[in-house]
Amino acid sequence: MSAKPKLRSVWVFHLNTGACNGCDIEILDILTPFYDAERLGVKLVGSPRHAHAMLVTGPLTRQCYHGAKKAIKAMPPKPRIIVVIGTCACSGGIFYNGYPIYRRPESGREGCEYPRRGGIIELIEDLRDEGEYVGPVIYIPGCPPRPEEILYGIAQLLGLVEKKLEGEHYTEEVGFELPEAPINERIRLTLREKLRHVVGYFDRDKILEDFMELVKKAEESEKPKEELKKLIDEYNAKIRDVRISFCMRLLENEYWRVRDALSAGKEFVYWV
Amino acid sequence: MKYLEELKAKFGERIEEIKQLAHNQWLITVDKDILHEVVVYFLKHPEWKETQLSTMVGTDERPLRGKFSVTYWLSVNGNSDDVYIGIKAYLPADDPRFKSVTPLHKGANWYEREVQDLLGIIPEGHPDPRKLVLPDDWPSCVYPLRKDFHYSDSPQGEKYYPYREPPQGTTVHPIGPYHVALDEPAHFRLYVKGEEIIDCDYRGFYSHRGIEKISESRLTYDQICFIAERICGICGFTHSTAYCQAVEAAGEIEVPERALYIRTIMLELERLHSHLLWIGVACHLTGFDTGFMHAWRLREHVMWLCERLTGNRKTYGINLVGGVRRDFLDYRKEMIEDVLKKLKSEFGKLVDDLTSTKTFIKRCEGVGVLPYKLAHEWSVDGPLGRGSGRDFDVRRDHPYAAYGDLDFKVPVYKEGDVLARALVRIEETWESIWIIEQALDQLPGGDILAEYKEIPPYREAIGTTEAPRGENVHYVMTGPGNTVYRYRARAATYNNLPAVPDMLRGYTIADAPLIIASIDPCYSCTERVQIVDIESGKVRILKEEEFNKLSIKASRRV
Amino acid sequence: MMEKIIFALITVMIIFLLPPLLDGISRKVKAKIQYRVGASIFQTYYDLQSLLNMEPILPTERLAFRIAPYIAFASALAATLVLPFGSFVPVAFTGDFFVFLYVLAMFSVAMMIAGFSVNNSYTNAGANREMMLILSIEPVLGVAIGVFALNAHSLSIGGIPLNITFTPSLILAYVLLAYAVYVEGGFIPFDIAEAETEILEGPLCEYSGRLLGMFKWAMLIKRLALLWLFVSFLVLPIMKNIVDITTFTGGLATLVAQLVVLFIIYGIIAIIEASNARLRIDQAIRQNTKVFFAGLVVLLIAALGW
Amino acid sequence: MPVTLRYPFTELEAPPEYRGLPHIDPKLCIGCGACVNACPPDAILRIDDYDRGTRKIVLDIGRCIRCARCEEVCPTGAIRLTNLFEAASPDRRDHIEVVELRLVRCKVCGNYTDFTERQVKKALQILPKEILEEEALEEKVFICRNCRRKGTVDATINATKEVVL
Amino acid sequence: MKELFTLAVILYFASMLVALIFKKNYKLSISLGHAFTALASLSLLAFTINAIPLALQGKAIDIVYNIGVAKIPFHIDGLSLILCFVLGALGLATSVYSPKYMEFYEKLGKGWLYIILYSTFVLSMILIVTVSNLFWFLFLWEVMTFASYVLMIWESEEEYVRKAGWKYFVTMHITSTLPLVIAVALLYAKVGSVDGLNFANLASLKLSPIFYVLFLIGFGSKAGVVPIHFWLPDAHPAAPSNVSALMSGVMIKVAVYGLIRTTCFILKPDVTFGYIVAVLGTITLTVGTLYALKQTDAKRLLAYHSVGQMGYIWLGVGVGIIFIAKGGAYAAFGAIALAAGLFHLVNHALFKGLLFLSAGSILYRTHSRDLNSLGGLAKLMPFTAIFTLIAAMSIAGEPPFNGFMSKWMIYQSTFLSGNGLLVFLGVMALFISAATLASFIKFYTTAFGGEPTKLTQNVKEVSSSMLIAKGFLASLCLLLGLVPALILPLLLSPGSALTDANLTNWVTTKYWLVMIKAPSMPLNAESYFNPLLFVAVFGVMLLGVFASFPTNKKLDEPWTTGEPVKMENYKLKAKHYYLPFEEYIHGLYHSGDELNKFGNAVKDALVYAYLSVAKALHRWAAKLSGAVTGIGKWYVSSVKEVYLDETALSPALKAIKASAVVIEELDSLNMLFTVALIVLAVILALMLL
Repeated sequence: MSAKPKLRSVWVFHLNTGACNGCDIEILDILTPFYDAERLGVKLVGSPRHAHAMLVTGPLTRQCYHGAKKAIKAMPPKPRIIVVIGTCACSGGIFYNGYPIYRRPESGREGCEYPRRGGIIELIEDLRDEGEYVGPVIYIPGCPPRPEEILYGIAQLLGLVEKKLEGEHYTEEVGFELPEAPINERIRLTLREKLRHVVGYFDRDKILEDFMELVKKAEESEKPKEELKKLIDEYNAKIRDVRISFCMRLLENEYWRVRDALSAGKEFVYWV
Repeated sequence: MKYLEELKAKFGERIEEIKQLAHNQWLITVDKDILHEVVVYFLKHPEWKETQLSTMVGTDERPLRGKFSVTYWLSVNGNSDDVYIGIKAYLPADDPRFKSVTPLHKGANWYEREVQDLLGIIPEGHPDPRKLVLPDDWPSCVYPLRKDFHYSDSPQGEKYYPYREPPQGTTVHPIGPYHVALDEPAHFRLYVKGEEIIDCDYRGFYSHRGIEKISESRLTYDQICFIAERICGICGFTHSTAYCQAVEAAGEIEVPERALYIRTIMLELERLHSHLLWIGVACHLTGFDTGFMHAWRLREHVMWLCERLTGNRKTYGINLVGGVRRDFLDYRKEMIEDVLKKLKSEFGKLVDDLTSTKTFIKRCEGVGVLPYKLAHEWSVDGPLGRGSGRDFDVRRDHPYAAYGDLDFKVPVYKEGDVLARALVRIEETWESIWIIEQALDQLPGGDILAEYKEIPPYREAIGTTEAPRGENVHYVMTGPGNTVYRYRARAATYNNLPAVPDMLRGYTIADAPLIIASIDPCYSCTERVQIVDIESGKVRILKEEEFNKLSIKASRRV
Repeated sequence: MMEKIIFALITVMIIFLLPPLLDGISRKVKAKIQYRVGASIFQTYYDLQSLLNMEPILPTERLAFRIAPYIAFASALAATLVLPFGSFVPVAFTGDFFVFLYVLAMFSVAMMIAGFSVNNSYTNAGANREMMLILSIEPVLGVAIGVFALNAHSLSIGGIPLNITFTPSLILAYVLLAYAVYVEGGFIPFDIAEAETEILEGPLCEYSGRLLGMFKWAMLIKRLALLWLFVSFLVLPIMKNIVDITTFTGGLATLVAQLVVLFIIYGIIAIIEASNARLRIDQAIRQNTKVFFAGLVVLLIAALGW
Repeated sequence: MPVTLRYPFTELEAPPEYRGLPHIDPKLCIGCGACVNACPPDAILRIDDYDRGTRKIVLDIGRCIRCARCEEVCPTGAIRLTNLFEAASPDRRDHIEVVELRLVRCKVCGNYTDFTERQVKKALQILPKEILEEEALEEKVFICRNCRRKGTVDATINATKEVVL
Repeated sequence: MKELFTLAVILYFASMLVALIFKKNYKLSISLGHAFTALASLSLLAFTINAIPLALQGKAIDIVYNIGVAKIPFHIDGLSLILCFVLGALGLATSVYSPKYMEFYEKLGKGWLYIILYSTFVLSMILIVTVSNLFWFLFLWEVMTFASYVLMIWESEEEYVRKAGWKYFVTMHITSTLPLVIAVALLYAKVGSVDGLNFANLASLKLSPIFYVLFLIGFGSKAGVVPIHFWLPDAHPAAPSNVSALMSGVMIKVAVYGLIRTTCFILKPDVTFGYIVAVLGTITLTVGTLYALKQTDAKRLLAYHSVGQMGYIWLGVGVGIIFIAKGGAYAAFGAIALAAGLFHLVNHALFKGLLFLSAGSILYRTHSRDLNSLGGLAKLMPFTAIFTLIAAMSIAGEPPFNGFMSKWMIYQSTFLSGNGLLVFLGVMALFISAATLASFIKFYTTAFGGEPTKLTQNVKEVSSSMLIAKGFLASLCLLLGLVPALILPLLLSPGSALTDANLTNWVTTKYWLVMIKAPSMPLNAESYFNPLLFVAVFGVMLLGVFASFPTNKKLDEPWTTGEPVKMENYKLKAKHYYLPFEEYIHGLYHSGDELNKFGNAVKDALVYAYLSVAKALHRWAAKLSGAVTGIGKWYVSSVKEVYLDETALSPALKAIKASAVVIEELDSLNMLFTVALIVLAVILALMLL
């Protein structure tokens, strides 16, 4: 953090190659008071001639390709840094193989290669083939990346921070664990799916966990149904959130319903 | 619909079919020779003052019926009736032509060029039949939205430039695609005399990413929500909402009320940050960076709020067909209230600052005037239309989500200049805050995501929302096997952009960025994309002749 | 002699190194107004250093385009050299106001010729605007000089401030001069020629690397020259009553006073810049003309001897 | 009164609700490929190598649009969107996360099947014990599709497949 | 010394002779003719340089030519020498330049006639500025007008040239010759003899103020002072460029000479008159230059600038007259102001001549003077570009060129005058200086900047003789700017002749320094400028930065924001330069146009009247020549084509007759010609009476 920056002044030109605007707005956002990229010496300039670096967004549509090429060629011969912002520019994003997206013939349009191809790298490789110098490239994925993430990328470029991510390759050696839930896995999955419709995928796991905790406690007692009801009342009184209380009640009903159905031996299959 | 009777009386048998698609959507099938007459009949109907050409959809229905079809969708605004009318005509597969509406109504210009580009349906008598959507190096006679075109093919053609010769004695002043005042690529070719703009040519669709095709082939219903959101990075949520509404209408899915309210709140939050963004950008373009910084500083609070509510600052990703993916727990509601409180006090200050900066007002006043008549002819939308005296708002005229239960004003100004548009946006910001407060108070309980079994194939519907820039219209024709048969997204800017040359004419190149920005353009919205299906895995690049042959053969087969 | 050398050294420092610092301070002030931390006050040095190390890319073979930055730089420097730093004038090839103005104008001439010698409607528009701005501000400047000349019976930069008598018209002439200096300096709302969001920094649009660095530096020096002129006019008449300017310490004190006033004025300018939008060229011309006509009234007052 | 955040000169954590970088927990992943099917931008790949008998689930953060559909459909909660966001890197390979799992070798023909050992384990966990005895299942589960088609069609195994996929 | 002057005169006559001898060969006649005129100019220059020391001592050279019927007296003092210098320098440059340039007009033929007219034109001007008898002055004045008229309509098959010719000729006769004739007639009535019209004699008379008015109108209209400037922008561009250079460079200066000569030396300097001259000058410079701002025709632009720059000269002269007339402490200041005006006169001759020659070079190579369609010539004609740039910077008044020095002196003389009105005039001059800069940046960059256009892509640099001529003028521009002291003493001499003040206290003209003091100026507050030191400092810094920051030459096409634009369409058109500013002051242009319309109506009426008179005279002449009709007819039938210019050189009667015969074809031109002859005859008659 205290490292002396390699570059103290980075003038950037913003090159949108068909992005949805999200990344572009975030680029503007890093200039605003909360992020203030000017601290790092970043300045958004109006002409590629002034730029040290090109901030590229977008999946590189064919219509943009020619202009983007011109823009990079219009930069001073060095350093020509390319800052690739957003998933689209990194790899084509969700649009990666639509018909208007530019891909080098050798990149193909579909396939299982990884890292996934697409985005601005296609243009950079074309330029390098033509003998144009293109400087270092830094990728900042995200859809869109948070302003902090862009700042982080730029700080990395300036040598202020180190990169944190490493490619990972896990094999079976890491071991496998099949988490054991306190309740029957099938019931859990059913409840989980039900919760998705009530509070959504994000909050469901936490609520379900709490619920299972209570169920586990309740199952240990003699009258699980009454016990569970009591526990849930206590829990709701503590958490004081209308929605979570609602879910708990719902889960309680569902739990008993599914469990009864299961134990009655009825065919019960859930699907994702 | 009493007007249908009138219509029947007028055109008689040539009206082939009238059916109701959803509670407010009617589809009228007519003979292709009277298509333009019927469209203009509605557009110029004296009792429907603000009737608007909402969208136009061309569909390759050859696998179904052996025909192409075009449908003009009109929205009837400013009237107590909440009606959308689709006027459809089938065109023969071997000779898909129809009479162009553009000579009678300018607003149809782009729609017709688009179907010509993407489907090879030719609008006869179109005044400007240049290529609109496809890349300049796209081969002719290859129509990507036809069903025999594979979505990931990308045939190479010869690069050419479609620009008009500049008028005698003028200089070309190109703005874009890479101009600092444009966040997105778009090419305004201004023909100038010194500083004064004489004429303007526009080449957009740099951000054409083929979303519609991708959606029709690679993606499933739920996945399309996410690509619809990425139509635009600012108003993406209105797009995904409009898409979901279209599918929900087509599939007759009942959306839980709580989901509707959550959508409403998010839509208004989006409007808040979008309008604050616009105010900032307008300041930035006139060199008033302090205004830019303060507007965006306020906006940042909304962005943070959205991040905490949905998990992302702008691509909220919480819409699914049938509802939303995240709930508003109580602490989230409190966060919204806090942010609103902050906004209310600081936004007032910001507006005061802006209006007391004389140089800024001077730059906005009397610039880029779009008179009411032109606004109507171009069918412009949203704050642009309201700044020119058009009194409409999808939220009020065709209530969706929870807007029917909420109370709000629709600001309208008659001046039609940049300042009027700014004032409309400022007032809308206040209204949005008010709407969110109401919605929070009334937030009902229950589920947030509907459960549905299957969406029946080949049903049509449209979904509309009022984006910060105007009306978004998404048309969906459902298809078999969890995919969409035809998806058509129309963003507000699609209607607004063609009017820009009229607004630019006579002003100076110093005003140009501001005028262009004053419609709050969103090129990526306008230019969408089309995609959807994964596995084939092999690279297919065909020579042009080969491809042309192929498509000809294919059309013969169908 | 020693004193001269000391002054010369200080002067060289001021001319070369102060302008970027002033710009840095101005940026800092603006950042504070915008609730930002802002760049370090040395940021402009970093910018210039990195630009000057960069190889440029040229859009045209025109020699005029290539040497314009050098001419601009040399003229901005040359103009600065005739200003009084304390009592020290670095190279007194002239003491005259008009020579100063015309030498400074060579900066703009270089910029305009460069802007016009590329086929690019952005640089052309920028050069065009620059010229129109000069056209509209020149009469205002002329009136200000006229009042000073009427008052002090001199056109010498050193002579005017030492020989003026304070009259109402003179105060108004200061206002006119301040306005003219502000406009010529190209500060917002008069940065019309280098408007970034409209015409991509106008004449500088096609410059890159080293050449751009030269131009930016030259522009900052030009601003310093203009402001220093104004500051001298402001400070010298006051200081001459307090200290004996011709002595070493007196000169030094005056120089310090000049610097202090310069910093204050730069700060004020930063605040004005931060709270204004850019004008359109026609609005600027209109406004400058209004000021000119007001100036004529001042001239009339001065001619009547008030 | 600048409001500027100290970042990047300090650490900063995104809010817990943030949908940040996706991460596959290699201990939990069973290689079922539900996420692969759900992923709109095809950021997650399933690459089966029948020669070496491995299945690679490849996650490319540089292609991910952070929609969290994978998290929503993952049956084991292995893939999750963390609230980390600092993914910038000069090398695209840093954005790749690969989980390489063993495929089941068919007990009949000896070829590799198109499901992983972990998938089988998970299936066995879900399947109600009442329905089939474990031993019988174990025998039949480790058989590839071809061989199975040749042999008697076992309804329960079909059910297994359905459950897993 | 006198011999040198005589030699020059003889050489001019010799050139006519040579041209006549080699009449058949266009090229040869022109080359030889110009060789002689070049020699003549050289000898004139030599004479000037030799005569300067004398003039500085306040002495004059008196020469008398006895041509039989009359004696023509010449009196050459400092004022005359200034003009002689200009004539010598510019004459030399055009003589070197023309042989090549006139190839452009080869298809028109008649090289010999051109040489004769050229020599007549230049010689008449030399004699005008040296002759010391008002009668001969007037006679030569008419000869000059006539010669310049015929040269001007050299391309008379062009409609616009003929129109401009008319306008010029009629205007000159009515507004310039007529007042002068009246003035001379009045004076003649007073003195009673041709010899009595000698300047020295006239100066001793006490004359009424009416003469100020007559001379002001007479010389003002020739000098193109507003409001009688309208002929000038039409006339100068119509002529071949070398002639334009002479017309703009010298001919209109001769009018200034006439003004100073008559109103300061014959009449007494007068304060009110000075104010009138200064205000007229300011109006002229404002109107002329602001109109020039709008022009896109290269030569028309230059012609409008001639109007504008004449305003500067008049402003300087006017201020000079005011203060010389005031006398006392201000007398010396007045002399400086007069010198400033005269300095600008010299400078304007040099750079405007150079500019016209450059415009001629462009025309010669591209056959176009439309700035809208030119471009990129700097690459193709590098030397022309550099010389044009020097001239443009000179006229725009950028240091260290000569234009700056004279403008600077004019500013000094206005701003330091302590007079509110004059300061205001100075402010206007300063403003217009910026407008001049604007205009010449446009001139230079549209023609030379940018990339070559369709029109210019195959252009080559002009031949070396043309370049030498331009280089000569360019180096003079630079030299006089760097070392103004070379000429300043001479420029100050008319002023010191008019005043008794000792100028050494007020102006220092060392080689390296010009320092000016004004009355009531405090100590140590003098205005001074040291051009050499400036150039040294500037040059050192320029080379310094150039050496410390060298650049490579990596090329790219201009940045078009991504989409290609044809280079031709990507450049501001000349007509769109400064459009918002022009729109802002369109009120001026508009009222100017209205006035112009009104003026045109008046002019048309005058022309009509003039032509009616001319026709009548013409008929009268035709009757008179009835006796020689036969000869005329024979002449016409034996010579296939009869042109006006050919007839011009036949004996008068024959010419009248011949024109009578071809009246159907060349109606108006011949009438004008007749009038010219008749005016001359009237002048002669008046004198002889």
